[in-house]
Amino acid sequence: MNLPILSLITFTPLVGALVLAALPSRHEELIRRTALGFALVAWGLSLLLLAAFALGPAGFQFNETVDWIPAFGIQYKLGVDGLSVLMVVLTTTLTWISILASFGPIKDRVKGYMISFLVLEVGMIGVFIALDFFLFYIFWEIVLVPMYLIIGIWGGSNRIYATMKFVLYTLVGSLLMLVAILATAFAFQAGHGGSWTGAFDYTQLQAWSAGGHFANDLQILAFLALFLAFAIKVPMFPFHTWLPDAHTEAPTAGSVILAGVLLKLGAYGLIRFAVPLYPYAAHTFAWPIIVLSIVAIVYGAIVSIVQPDLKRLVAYSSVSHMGFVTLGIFVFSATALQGAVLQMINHGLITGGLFLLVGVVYERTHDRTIAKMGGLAAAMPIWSTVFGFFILASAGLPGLSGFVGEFLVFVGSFGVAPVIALASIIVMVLAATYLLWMFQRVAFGGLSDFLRGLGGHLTDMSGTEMVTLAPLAIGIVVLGLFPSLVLDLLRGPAQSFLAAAGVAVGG
Amino acid sequence: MSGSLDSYLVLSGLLFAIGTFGFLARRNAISMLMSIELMLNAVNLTVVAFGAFVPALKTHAAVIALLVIAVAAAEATVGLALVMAIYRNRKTPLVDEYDSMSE
Amino acid sequence: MTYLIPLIPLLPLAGFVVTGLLGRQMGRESHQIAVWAVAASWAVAMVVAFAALAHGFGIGDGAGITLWNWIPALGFKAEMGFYVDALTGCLLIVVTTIGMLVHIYSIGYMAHDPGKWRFFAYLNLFMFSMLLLVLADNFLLVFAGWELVGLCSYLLIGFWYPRRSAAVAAKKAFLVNRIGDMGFALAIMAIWTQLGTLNMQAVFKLVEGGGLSSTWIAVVALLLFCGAVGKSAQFPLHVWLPDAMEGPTPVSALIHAATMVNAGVYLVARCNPIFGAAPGVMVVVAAIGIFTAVLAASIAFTQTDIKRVLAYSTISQLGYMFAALGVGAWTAAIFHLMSHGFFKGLLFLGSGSVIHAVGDEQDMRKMGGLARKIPITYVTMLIGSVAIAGVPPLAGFFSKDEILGGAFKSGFLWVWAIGFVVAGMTAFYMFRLMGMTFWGPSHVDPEVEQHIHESPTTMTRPLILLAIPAAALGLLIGFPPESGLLHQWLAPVFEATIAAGGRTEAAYSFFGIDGGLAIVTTGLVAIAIIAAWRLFGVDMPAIGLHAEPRPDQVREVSARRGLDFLYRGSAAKWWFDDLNNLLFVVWGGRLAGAVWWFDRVVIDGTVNGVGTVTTQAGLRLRRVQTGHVQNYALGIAIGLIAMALGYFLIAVR
Amino acid sequence: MNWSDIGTIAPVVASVLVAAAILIVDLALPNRRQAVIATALGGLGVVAAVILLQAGHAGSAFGGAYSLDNLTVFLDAIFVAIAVLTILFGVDYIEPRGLPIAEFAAILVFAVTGAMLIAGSTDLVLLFVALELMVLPGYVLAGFARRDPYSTEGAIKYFLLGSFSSAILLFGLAYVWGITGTTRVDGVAAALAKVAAGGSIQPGLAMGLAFMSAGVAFKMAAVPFHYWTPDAYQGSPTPITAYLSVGPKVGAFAIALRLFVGALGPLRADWLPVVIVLAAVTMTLGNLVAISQDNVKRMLAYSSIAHTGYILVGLAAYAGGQHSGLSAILFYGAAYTFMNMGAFAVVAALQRQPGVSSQIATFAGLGRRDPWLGALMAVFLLSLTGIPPLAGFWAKAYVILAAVQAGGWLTALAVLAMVNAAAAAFYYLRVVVYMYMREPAEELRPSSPGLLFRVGLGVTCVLTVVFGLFPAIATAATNAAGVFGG
Repeated sequence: MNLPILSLITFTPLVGALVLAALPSRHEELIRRTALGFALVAWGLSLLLLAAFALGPAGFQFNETVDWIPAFGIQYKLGVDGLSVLMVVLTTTLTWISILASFGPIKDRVKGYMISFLVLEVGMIGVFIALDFFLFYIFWEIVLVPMYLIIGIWGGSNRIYATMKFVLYTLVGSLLMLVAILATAFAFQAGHGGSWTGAFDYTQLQAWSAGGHFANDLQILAFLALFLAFAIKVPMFPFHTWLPDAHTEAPTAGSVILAGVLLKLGAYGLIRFAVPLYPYAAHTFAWPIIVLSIVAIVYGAIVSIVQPDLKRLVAYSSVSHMGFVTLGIFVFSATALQGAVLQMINHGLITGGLFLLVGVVYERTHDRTIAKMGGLAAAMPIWSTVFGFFILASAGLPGLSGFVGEFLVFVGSFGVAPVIALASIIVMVLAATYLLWMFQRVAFGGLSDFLRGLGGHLTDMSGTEMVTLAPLAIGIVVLGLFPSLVLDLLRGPAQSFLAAAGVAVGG
Repeated sequence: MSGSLDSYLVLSGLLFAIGTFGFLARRNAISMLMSIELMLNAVNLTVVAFGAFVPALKTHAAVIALLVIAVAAAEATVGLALVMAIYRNRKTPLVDEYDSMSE
Repeated sequence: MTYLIPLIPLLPLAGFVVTGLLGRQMGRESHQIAVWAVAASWAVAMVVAFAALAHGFGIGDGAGITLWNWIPALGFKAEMGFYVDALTGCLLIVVTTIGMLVHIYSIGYMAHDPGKWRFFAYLNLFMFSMLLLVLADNFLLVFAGWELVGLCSYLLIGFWYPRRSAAVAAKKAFLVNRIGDMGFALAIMAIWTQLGTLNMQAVFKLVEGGGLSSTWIAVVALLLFCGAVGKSAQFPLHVWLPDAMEGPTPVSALIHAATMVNAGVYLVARCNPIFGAAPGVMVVVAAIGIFTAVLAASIAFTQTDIKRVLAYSTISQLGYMFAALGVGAWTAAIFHLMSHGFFKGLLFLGSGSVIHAVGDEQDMRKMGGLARKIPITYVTMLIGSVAIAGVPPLAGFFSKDEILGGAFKSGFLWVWAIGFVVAGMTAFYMFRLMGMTFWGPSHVDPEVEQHIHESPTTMTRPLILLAIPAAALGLLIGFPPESGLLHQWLAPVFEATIAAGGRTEAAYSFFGIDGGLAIVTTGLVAIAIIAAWRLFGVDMPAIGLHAEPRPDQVREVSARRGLDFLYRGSAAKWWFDDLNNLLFVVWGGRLAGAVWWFDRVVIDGTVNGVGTVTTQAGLRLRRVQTGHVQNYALGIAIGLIAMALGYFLIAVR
Repeated sequence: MNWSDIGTIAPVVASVLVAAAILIVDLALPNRRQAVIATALGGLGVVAAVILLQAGHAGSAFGGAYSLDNLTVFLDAIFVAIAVLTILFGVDYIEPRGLPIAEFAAILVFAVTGAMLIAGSTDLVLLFVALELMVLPGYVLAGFARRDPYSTEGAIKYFLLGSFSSAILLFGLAYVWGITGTTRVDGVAAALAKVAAGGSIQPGLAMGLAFMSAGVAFKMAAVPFHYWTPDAYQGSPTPITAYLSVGPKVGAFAIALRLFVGALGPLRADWLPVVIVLAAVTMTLGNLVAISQDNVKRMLAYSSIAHTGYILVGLAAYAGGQHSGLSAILFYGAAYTFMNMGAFAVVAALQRQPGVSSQIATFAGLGRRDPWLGALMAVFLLSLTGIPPLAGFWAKAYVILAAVQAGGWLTALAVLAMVNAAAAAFYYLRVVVYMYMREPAEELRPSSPGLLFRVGLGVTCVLTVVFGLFPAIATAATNAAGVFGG
């Protein structure tokens, strides 16, 4: 199969963005549909990729390599393993859902919005499939700008503060990561008699690292820089405070993508680069990171309890849920890693859905204050049912996907050290507390005065809104019952992750 | 000491320092311009002194000094023109009153 | 035969899906599919249970079926599989029978509720979850069912969600259950990491084969028991069950009396090889159980809400069962589980009928003299009360007797002693309930009084059908004591554990210790019943019993020195709710608030502080740019000097 | 002097002729601005052609005082590009304000001639003269709007401080000449190699080095010699600011390359600490102060100081032993030229109507009012921030790579540079915030710049993007140009 399907997936949205740029901005409906069309094409291509992906062999598939800057051995190199494929599909799915979900809410500067979204998609997909360290970094940074605009232009009242915080925070991390990337490549080059060939090539770097060729102090420094960048993106406690602000101010679809994909970039970076390239450092810092993860899990949940704003609550819950991901990565257990990746996908589906649902209410009430809500179960029964479903999924109800991911992380960590599971399992109660209490205040009881004042505006979910949520809900159920769909894809990546991480243990 | 290269260098150094001091202390743009001229002349003295005491530099020194004089003249021309221009706008040659842009 | 097993849970699941999607459109007939689905499930379950109890028909001592590999992770495996043996069979009977009857009962009970379709959908979901729990062949799947029944409980307690108390109670139930579930979850992790399998039969074999160190056995047993404590509302996690009475009464009957709350008992009984190998934990189980029994019974003394009395009674009876498990009387526990399921289901449904009759009034102080107005309800509830009180030869007598006898004979004299007292207390509060509700003068609102009528047949028939096992189950499967049908059925399940325990019990001797204990207990029960009659009245003309209630004497007794404290404590439910409120709502809320403050002020404050410091530094530094050329020149001169100094330093290096 | 010498210095000669031609055309055809502009652009086209013809050739003139090598060609090309762009951007601004376009163009070309002369200078005296030829027209340009008090004020400050620093530089040059006994760059290097081998630097040489360093630092606007920059940039007519921000800066780095790398190369271990400190202080102060600016021109002035700091990292990397630092400097210079001129050009476009200020509020709502202009500005600002895949990103990446390769303190410097870059994002993006996320206080008409202006903007934008997507295009040239001297 010589079709450069990865490039196709990556740049289909870019073509879409260019087409949109050429359309006159007054044809808003046309712009919306065109954007959705391109996003759907990218989605379809990614499903094709998923279908064509061969489960058996380890390593990367659909590789594409073109020399880009030969002087430094920088390549345009793409390739996917099971992990990447899953992330790409998650990205393309959430993108079209987000675009569709923006049809109603976004009425101003539609063209710019849709272009931003498509460019964002390019960056996100690129991060997941880049096999050149430098290319990865470039896609990583590309993601930043459209999200900056999406929050800053189409966001809420405090959007500028939020978007600046988001960008600056992320930039601090990513620029230091650049230094680390260059230092790593240079170490490789120095070890290869000054030849830059392969100095940014992931597979070669990884092989070099596996040979134990990266000096320990380089590993420590580079790992710290990468970790900072990724930890900010995940976000890990205590680098998380940009997230509630960004989520609160972002438009609904922005929040969906932010939670659904952007946070995954950090986790992906940890799995793909930080640990396999610097196993010694990863092991050195494993315990502090595990502790931070546990803190994030519990802390995020506790803070969620008292949030007055729906979106802020979901944002803090993300901190808690993503704690499982980092935990699952750094206990170095195949079970936990698979759980962590599953949790990444679950979090994308569940939190994405929750943000969409909050958006549905916000569309009608222009408010997200929990205290002003109440009695929506009677006023918007379908919405409440769906909301309840996602809340239960978020609370980790067995049979839904969230449970499997969290449980695998728990089991994996328990196998490493029971104390980890012991310290973090309290989240089972805390998560149920903040979620159910929120649900009670929003959906149960009599219709609040504020909502009553809105009168007929409080209509139940529209067909479009249901269409945006349906794939997520289906995904949650299917992955809850048949997690093997994901787990089988992750066998190879998990094994190579452990093999890469294991080197330092032995040597 | 006298008659040595070092004494000339010290002299030119002093001259340069005086020029610098003048540049720092004077408020009048013209005076500052003159201070710069003094500094350039100090350089010229240095150059000539080197030329006088180091045989290998003899021919070079004269050329350099000439060039410096030429540059100084050009500088003075441009400088005076600018002083004229701003004097028209501000009606004062005192540079500490040219502070509409700061921070 | 095993192919039938998946049908049992799947039929209600299908019912749930169909009713959930289409119920709204089905209007008045929205119960049809749900009820038929459960009825079909019941029919299949009966076949399977029969096969299991007969130890034949392709099931033998236990057989399973695996549907698919649920979680095939690297280093972890859990399958979607079912397993049926005699123990499962017993529970299948209880769950599907009562479940079906409650479904039928609800047709009438919920007839006029606009959310009827929702109700039936939830009920079906519950049936699925409960059956999943019972049938699951591995711990993770049990846990899944475990959580799902909790969810259904949540949904059904909060069924009338516009009522705030219902919403709060629902949430409370879910959260308190989750506390226990943490233990369960940890137990599963421990089992997996120690044994590498979650299949229960495999685990038991490994444990019996010594595959698990005694420390880990104790840890696992204790953690499993945590889960059981939550689900079965044992001290200290008992607080959710009384509040759960906010749900519609059929829910209370089905979930919070007959089935779900028994899950903890089932779990411990199922894990008898593990618990049996952890004698220390067994003592804990017995202690928690019997303490809960007396605690809940003492609270039931003073409650005025008819459903709450029954709720505390349920807690108390569950305590009995745990005491039975703790002393190693496994079969007795299951026996009591079954008999209790039937008579408590009956009592709840009966109370529902009462509440229905008096216009949704639950306060017993506003009832009285209903015996003649709702005779069927009255008679069936009387049977239930007699049964639970432990009057021979009804079901409760046999099962309770086996528990007390087991405790006594296995040397747990203290368990027996407390259990003995609780038997008396149970009889007393049940007849207090009967007296306040059915006998004596009417305190019903006169306006409501005119409309009191017996419930429709869909409601009364289940009452009658439940009254039969409540009365006869003991004789049917529990007689002769300790060697009845039930013992024969369950023998393969528990025999290995009992044998491993090394305790050989003397055979049942009617004319020996066992008979003596039974007579003593029955005597106490009789005294308690008579005391209740004298205080709260009785009116059974058929057997010539009549006594007027004497509220003044009740008041006098409760105000007596020494008793007043007990009375207040009982009425205040021993202040558990207040303590929990203080600990978790008030202090927990404050803690969460403090953490959030920390997040905003310290963590985010640091982040913003970096920004502020940077900006402030810029604002200070920009003042250097004064606009005056002299200052600039001075700056350059200073820079020059600094640079010269730097070079000199380098030069002399 | 002979004909081959003339051939070697042909670009300089050509551009002097262009300047003269502009003046002659203006005299001959008064009030025919098209003719002037055509002459200027055509002439510069010829110059560019001459430069390109020289590409790949090497040689020297005037007995070694002037060298033609890859570096010369590369820098000459940049300088011509700067001149062309300045004229393209200048017309729309100069014309409405009634300023003489021919003089503007002629002075500019003279200045650029000086810069080009610097590029090829391998003699200390020639270097100084060339520098003066570059900066003197610069002073005039800064005060070009002679009725504008800001312009003249900025010019006089620039002039006074510039002359002061020239004198300092010259003093340093004199000492170095006196001690090494030669003005030829290679000769100085040879003499200093002995000093370096000997191990100690005599005080006179140290003083010479200090004065030279200070002089060059002033020209490149390194802290603490940067004071002239904000005032001169803010006061000057905006297209001229655009020129000032890149022309003299690249020129100053050309001096640094010829002087510090060519002549003082043997002593690089000695001046390395100075450059490190200078770079660190420069980028930090530039960024910190830029954060609090409300005037975009002034903000860009401070940002240019910060960029000086980043470029100095490349120089430090060279001194730290990494030759790639030099090509990094050159790439940075090229990238910076286009993105920074582009940014100033957008400011100039907004100020096409006299009276429009360069306050940041002017940018409010630009994204809606003038989508293309806004988008272009966003591209330039993002490039200045260092967001891939734009030219500014690679500029930083190369510099950082060189520093990381050098290791030691330079790694710390690289980290500091990146922290600075993150902080810099704040003020660059602040402009984006105004353009896209705030509504304007008063409704301004869209500025519709002329054709030349648009061409200029297009070129800068395309180059910013193309250098970003395919940096290899430029790296070939910078790598070649980075190999010279010692």
